[in-house]
Amino acid sequence: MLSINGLNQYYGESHTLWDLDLDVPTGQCTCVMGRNGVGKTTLMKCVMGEEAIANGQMRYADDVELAKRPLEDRARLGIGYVPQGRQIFPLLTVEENLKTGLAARGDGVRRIPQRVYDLFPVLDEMKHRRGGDLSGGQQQQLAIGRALVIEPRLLILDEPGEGIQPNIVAEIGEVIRRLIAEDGLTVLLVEQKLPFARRFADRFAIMDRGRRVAQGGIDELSDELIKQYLTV
Amino acid sequence: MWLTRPLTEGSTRLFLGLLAAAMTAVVLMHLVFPEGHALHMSIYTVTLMGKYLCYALLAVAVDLVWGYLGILSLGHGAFFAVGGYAMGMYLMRQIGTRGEYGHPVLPDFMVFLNWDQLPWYWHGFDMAWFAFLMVLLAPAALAFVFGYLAFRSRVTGVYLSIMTQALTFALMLAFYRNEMGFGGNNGFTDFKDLLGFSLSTDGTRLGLFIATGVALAIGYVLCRAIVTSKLGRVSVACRDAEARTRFLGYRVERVQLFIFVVSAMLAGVAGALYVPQAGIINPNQFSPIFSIEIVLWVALGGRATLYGAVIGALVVNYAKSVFTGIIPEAWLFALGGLFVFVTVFLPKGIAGLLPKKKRPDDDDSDTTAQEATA
Amino acid sequence: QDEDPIKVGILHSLSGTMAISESTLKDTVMMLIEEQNEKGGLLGRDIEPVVVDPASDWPLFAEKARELLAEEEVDVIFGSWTSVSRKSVLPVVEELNGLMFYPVQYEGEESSENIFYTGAAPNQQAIPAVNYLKDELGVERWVLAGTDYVYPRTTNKILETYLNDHGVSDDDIMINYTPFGHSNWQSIVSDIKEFGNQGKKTAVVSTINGDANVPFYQELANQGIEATDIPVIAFSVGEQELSGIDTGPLVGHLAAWNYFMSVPTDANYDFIDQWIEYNDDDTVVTNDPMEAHYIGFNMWTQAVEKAGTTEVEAVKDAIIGVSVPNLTGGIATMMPNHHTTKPVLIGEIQDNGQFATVSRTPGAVAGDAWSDYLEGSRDLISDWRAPMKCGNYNVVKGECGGQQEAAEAE
Amino acid sequence: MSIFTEFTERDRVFDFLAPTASPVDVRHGPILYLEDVTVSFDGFRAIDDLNLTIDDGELRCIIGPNGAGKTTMMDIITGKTRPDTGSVWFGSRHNLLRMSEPDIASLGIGRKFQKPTVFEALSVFENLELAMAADKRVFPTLTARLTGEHRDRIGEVLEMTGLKNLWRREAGVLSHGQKQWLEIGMLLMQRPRLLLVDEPVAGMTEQEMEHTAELLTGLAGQQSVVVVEHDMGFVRSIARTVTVLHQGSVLAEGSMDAVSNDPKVVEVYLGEGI
Amino acid sequence: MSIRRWLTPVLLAWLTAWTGLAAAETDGQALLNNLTERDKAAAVTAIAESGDPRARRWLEAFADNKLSRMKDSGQFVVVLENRGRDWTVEGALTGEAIGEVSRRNLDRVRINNAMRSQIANTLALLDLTVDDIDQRRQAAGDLRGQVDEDLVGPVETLMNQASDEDVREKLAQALAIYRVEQGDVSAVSVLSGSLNSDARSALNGAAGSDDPAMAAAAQEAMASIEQKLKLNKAAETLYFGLSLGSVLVLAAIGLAITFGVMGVINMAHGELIMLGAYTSWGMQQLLPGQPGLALILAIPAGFLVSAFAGIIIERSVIQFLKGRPLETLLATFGVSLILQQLVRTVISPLNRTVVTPEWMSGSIMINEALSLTLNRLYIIGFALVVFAGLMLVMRRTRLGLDVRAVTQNRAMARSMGIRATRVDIMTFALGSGVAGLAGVALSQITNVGPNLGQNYIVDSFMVVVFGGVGNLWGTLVAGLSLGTINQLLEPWAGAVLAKVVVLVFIILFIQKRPRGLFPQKGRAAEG
Ligand SMILES: Nc1ncnc2c1ncn2[C@@H]1O[C@H](COP(=O)(O)OP(=O)(O)OP(=O)(O)O)[C@@H](O)[C@H]1O
Ligand SMILES: Nc1ncnc2c1ncn2[C@@H]1O[C@H](COP(=O)(O)OP(=O)(O)OP(=O)(O)O)[C@@H](O)[C@H]1O
Ligand SMILES: NC(N)=O
Ligand SMILES: [Mg+2]
Ligand SMILES: [Mg+2]
Repeated sequence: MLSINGLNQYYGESHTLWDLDLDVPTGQCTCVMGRNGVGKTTLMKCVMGEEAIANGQMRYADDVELAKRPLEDRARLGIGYVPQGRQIFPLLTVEENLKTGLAARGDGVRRIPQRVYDLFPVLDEMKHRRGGDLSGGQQQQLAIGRALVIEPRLLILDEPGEGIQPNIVAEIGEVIRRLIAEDGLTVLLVEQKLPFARRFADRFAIMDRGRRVAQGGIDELSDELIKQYLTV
Repeated sequence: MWLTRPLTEGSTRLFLGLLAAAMTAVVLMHLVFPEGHALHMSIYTVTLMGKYLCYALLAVAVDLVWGYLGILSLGHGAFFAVGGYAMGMYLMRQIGTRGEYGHPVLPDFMVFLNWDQLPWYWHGFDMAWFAFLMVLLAPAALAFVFGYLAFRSRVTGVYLSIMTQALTFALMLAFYRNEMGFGGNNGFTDFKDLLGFSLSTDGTRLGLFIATGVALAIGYVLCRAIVTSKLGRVSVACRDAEARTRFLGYRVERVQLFIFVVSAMLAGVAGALYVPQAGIINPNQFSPIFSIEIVLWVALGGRATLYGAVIGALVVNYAKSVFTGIIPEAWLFALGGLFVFVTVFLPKGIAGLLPKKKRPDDDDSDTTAQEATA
Repeated sequence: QDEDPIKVGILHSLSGTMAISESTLKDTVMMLIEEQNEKGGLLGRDIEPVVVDPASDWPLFAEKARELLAEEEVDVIFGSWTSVSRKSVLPVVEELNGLMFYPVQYEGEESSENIFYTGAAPNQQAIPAVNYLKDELGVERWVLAGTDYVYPRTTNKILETYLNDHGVSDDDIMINYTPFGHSNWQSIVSDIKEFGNQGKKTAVVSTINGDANVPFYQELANQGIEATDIPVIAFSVGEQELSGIDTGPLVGHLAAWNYFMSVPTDANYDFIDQWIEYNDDDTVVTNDPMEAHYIGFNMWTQAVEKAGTTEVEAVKDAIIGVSVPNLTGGIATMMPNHHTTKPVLIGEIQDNGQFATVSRTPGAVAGDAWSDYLEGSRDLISDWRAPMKCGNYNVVKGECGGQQEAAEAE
Repeated sequence: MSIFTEFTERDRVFDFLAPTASPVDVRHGPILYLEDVTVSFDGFRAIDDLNLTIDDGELRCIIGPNGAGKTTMMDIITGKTRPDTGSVWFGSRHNLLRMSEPDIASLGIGRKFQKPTVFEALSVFENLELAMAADKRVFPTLTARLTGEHRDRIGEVLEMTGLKNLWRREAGVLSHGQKQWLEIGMLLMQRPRLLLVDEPVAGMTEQEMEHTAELLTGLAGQQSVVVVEHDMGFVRSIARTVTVLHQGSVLAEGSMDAVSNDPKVVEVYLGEGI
Repeated sequence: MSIRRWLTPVLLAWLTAWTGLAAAETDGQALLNNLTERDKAAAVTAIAESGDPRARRWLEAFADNKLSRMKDSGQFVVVLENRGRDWTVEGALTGEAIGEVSRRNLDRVRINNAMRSQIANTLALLDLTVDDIDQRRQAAGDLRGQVDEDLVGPVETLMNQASDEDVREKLAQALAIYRVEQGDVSAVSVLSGSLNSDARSALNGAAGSDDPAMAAAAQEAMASIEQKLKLNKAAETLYFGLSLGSVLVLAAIGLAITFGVMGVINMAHGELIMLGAYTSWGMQQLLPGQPGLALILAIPAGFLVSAFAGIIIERSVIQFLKGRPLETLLATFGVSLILQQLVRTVISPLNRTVVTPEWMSGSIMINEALSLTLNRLYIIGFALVVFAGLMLVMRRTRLGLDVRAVTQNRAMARSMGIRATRVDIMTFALGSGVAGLAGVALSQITNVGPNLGQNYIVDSFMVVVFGGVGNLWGTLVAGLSLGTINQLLEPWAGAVLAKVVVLVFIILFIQKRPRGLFPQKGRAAEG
């Protein structure tokens, strides 16, 4: 679904991503891991087009070169994004937050898919509350719900479980699995929590100081790798 | 001492050095070269420079609150004007019997509007020390009352900006009223002398120019001392995350009030020095547009740098003086164009063009915090 | 040396709030200079205009005056409109001993050795206007409405005293001040209407300034106050102001000036034609301050010719007593108090934006620098001829006021 | 590495971490005391008749579903939100409801926010400097000088939070996890009597979580710590007493084991667990 | 009174003529010649009495200052077009077109206010016989205060013959005013409750009369009138307040979009208003003689002109300032300077005339003490319509949601597929266009000149902020309430102090509500 080749990115002068390659196979959940500040979020932003890249390719769905597309096109191409730190629209109501996703849908649907409310009943309950008034975990649910509104083919989740109560975290994992199984969704996940990654991801990739240093099937994620790259 | 700390800084030294050099040059060009010489600087130009320096000090005052405290004051002209009026009242009282009607106490405008005695708030302004004290205290009091109310109620952002605008607008309307006893629209003009020196002599003008330069230097160092102190960092913290600063135990409203009042006093001093050099003070100085212009100088020069404010004030006002003379019918295009150009192409203002000391982002070497300077 | 052109400084706002009034005055002087140059210049030298823009910014007026006199070394300045701009410039022209012609009606109470007041003093506009209303229209109740600044304040003060002296009680005088650019006249006009509804013939004497007039007249029209009910006589509304107003509903309201564009004299028609040609636009209008500049400019050229030099002292002396024809068929003479003689015309607004003259003083009235109707001022006179050479001579005390002292002190 | 292990020794008390002499009076019991607190937003009861006491030196974990009111509770304690009814006491002397945020902070209540909030335009070092316990009135702040001792302290905290190499960097450009650490660092600099820590380990790796756990347990005893977290692994590793909040009031309280076996808690919060 | 003295014979003459005699042509030249002599009043009377069918036209032309005599031929002409150097005229006697004549060749037949009111009265009396009922009522009303001894009889006859109730009542009042002035106590009752000013001044006079019965009756009548007047006064003040308020709303509402919603500190907002005002002037230039149509067309045109200007500003300046909201202040201030001077240079530094169409001028009379000015009434309505329209766009279309999303979090909005650039352009165009609409409306009540914008910019920001940034309802309520407060204060504080007090009020009010009337509450607002 997405294949990244030789990606380099800089913040001003500081080189953050180095010659990065990453494959995200269709219909699977790929989990990116790595310590704080190694560039996971930066990578996601590059895929989304929020940060400009210096060079490299990002081929999406075999034929689209993402690097050449403006930011707005991502959603229309079917990429949903749940950024780190929620990034909900604080002054829009919950419902309005969700509605922002409708613009990108090609099918002209004007209503929020019921599935989103089924998944996160609290969003239905608090439809008219402003996004910014929600509790942290509710906001996180809103951010995920919002990405699902566009019914994406590729879903990018940057630490989606952060701040969410355990039973819902588990449920999010289940939903991801279900979407993958039923709709052929592809997922690119950033996650620090090993149990979650182990249980719901198909593949992993580990980053360190801006480079991808390991990848493979999730069963191949050895203690050694963990010790080497994920502990301080 | 915290006040003299900036004197050890390279950038402040550079600024003071340039200022001193420029002023010496001006004085010398005026005194040494005879009139008609290509390098002669006329007293007209010297006074013009003096006015620019007043504006520069005013701009520094605005930059202090805007750049470092995040308060976009659209009413700083009010403090400038109040300082100016305090000085103007002194100058009016100095006229004495030399007014048109020869009244020993009342200024002309009171005589022909049939006032028979001086309003109470005019008392004391015949004494220089009192008037000069008022130059500091009157703007400070105004800033204190306004700031106390506003900061206590946590008025912030555009709300605060527009309230400062309302403040100066209200004062403008009030000062336009002749009943206020400040000469209405005409304000004060036709000053004769200051501290016994006739205002129409070159010597006095030169003296005022130098005094303004010194005031600017002191104001600059004072502002620098504040912004490089821990209080300066607290004020930046207030600017960026007011609530968070409170949770660290800082009384944000007091920090704001302190800096706001200091800034108002500087503006008052600028106004007081401006009035004898411009020869007039009138309610126009309270007009919201003037206050906006001050902000424009700062933005154009480069916000949150202090020296940028000085550059901005000098550039804009010099441009205005020149353009109104050489392209009287098109100067607004030029000035307007300048504003647009600078914002679009120089996001950090003119100061952004100057070479900047690089601040290393990372510090992978073993430098520890012990060596860090604050 | 003699080949150098004579420099004339023009100090009128070309931007900001006053550009609306002042920019045409700049053009007027430019036109007069052009004409003079075509006639062969002055003293055989060309005249060169030096235009600056003080931008409706009062301190800038002083700065620019200084620039004109000290840097450009102009021989004379034509400039200013508002009193405050004149007050701002005054110390500068006195200090640098320049000459300035000020073309606008003003409040008086001033006489500077270096300024020539070619506009009307209050006795050349306000008093005759009130006389007309009182005597011809039988007005008994008065509304004095003005913008809150010194010209209306002083004028109204003078009128109040004058009306009181003529038996009008304070109950029959309503005074109202509004800020510059006042635009919401609803309640004031309603009050005026109510004030005029008390059975006595009522008139409004308006010293409302500039931009505030359009909404004022608009409101008058909308509240149905017609000239036949409550006439409004204005001192600051001329042809130029009217050109921005739909005058249809205002027909019959009045203005007092020393000149109207509609005055049917050949001199005036010629002047208008010249102005139309200069602007290449036959919808342009002329007005009173333009005539004042016309008079002032001609007086100055005559004085320069008489003195044979542009040297300030010589011109100052030569100009007193100089007479030039005005545009309304009379003669303007520069008086020793630096004011001129002027006829006073009362005109009614017509639907074409012009005034129709309905009354005119038989002769010209000499401008009075110091009003006879103000407390401190009635004892003062001004005479700039030797030996008196004083702008504020106190006839009771028999001495010259402060300015003189200051001059001597230097 | 050796310095780091030194810092993580649980029983060691660093002098700069010792609480400043505080006027808080804990002779008669708890350091924090909430009684019958209720707050509603446009009719929605976010906190409903909440009662809670924290003992001096205690480390308390608070868990509960999203929207249970945990953050709101901290808002109330720190003066950010005023409750509709109820009372909140710090020690037995200070009625927090009568005090402003800076007053409460100077009493010795420090807080780490759920969404990391640091001063983005200031460097990491300066962020810590501002947080440092000191006289925070205007004039003392104006004339304050950074002594060697102060620098040492900041250096130590930089070390502990792993931000040593980033000390000059503007806080605004830090990654999410780095900001979390910086905020923890700021909390340490304040040396508060009571620490309120809202979701400290969100976005941290397992290893960092352990580090944080050690830090917090190290503080307990001298300082009282209230931790809100959704990561059960983390909670389990530090918890002594756990309070479960649900719909604005206490659902259960007790040891971790007791609580996690409480069917109500399992139903509304824990689920099957991962 | 001289007017009465003169009026009576005319009225009498007219009453006799009213029998329907066909008027014959008379020696017009002689009659008109009399107008140029000293006793113009007599000349007018003569013309009126002549019964000449052309008399009305002559009198109207005379009253309008349009009657002139050619210097060379002595022929009387009526001026049709009096602008420029050559004027278009037609023969006064013959009615034939003469064409253009140099104005130097024309000698105006002089007229003044006194004459004009005589003629107006004459024409009004003539109106008492016209078919149009409104004109008859008007004429009857105008007779009040004009009746004197000689007219009592005729007016009484007229009253008895009048078929219209209103005309009869007015004539009765006219008679009663005369009688009260004469000391007739019984006439007081006719006037009691009348709000007419002549009636009131008659009663006022009578209240001070020496006759105690008269004084008591008049005082009683006055008391009931005062009561009514007070109510009317209050209604009037409220109306003034709402109308001032709606002007504020109009001026501010565009800014509520560009500043309130988009966050652009748009100092050029005033100039966008100005462009709208100039559009209505331009339209009237394009459609001479049809001011009403021109004004209506100016509404869409003004919107488009300002919207287009807005787009240019957005594309050329503002798009480069994303994320630097404060700097939009600097740039747009520059733009505003340029626009002002552009208008001065291209059009003129002088104000332009915008004509008020017939249907917008004057006022509708609720009763004799309360009339509502029409132009203001239209503006109140217009403001509400514009507001409602804007509300609809912001609430019911995608644009409203998109723009808020984009301003709150641009990158995220784009990630959601919202085309931020297009949203920016459209929103800025919308706000600017609405400013243009305001300009069209303002052209009806204020100067259309280069300074127009400057006069509204400060007030506009004040209103938006007072209402609560980002809240359109807030802008509406803020504008209307500030307008009303101002008008309530003005009678006792005066115009200047009222404004000062309102400003101080705003400053103090913000202490109570630091985020305006309708603040964004809760966590959301604190971010
Ligand atoms: N806008 C920026 N400008 C400069 N440097 C940045 C910026 N944003 C992030 N960085 C730096 O880039 C590096 C990578 O940051 P990034 O946010 O991608 O990390 P991450 O892997 O997502 O970490 P975390 O697990 O903490 O979320 C960090 O060192 C951070 O300090
Ligand atoms: N200002 C407000 N307006 C409306 N509702 C609010 C406001 N503040 C909080 N709430 C609501 O109050 C409830 C409690 O919120 P709070 O943030 O305290 O939850 P929490 O326990 O911290 O949850 P989380 O674990 O998700 O952070 C939530 O349902 C939230 O939506
Ligand atoms: N002098 C005047 N009209 O200001
Ligand atoms: Mg990250
Ligand atoms: Mg929370």
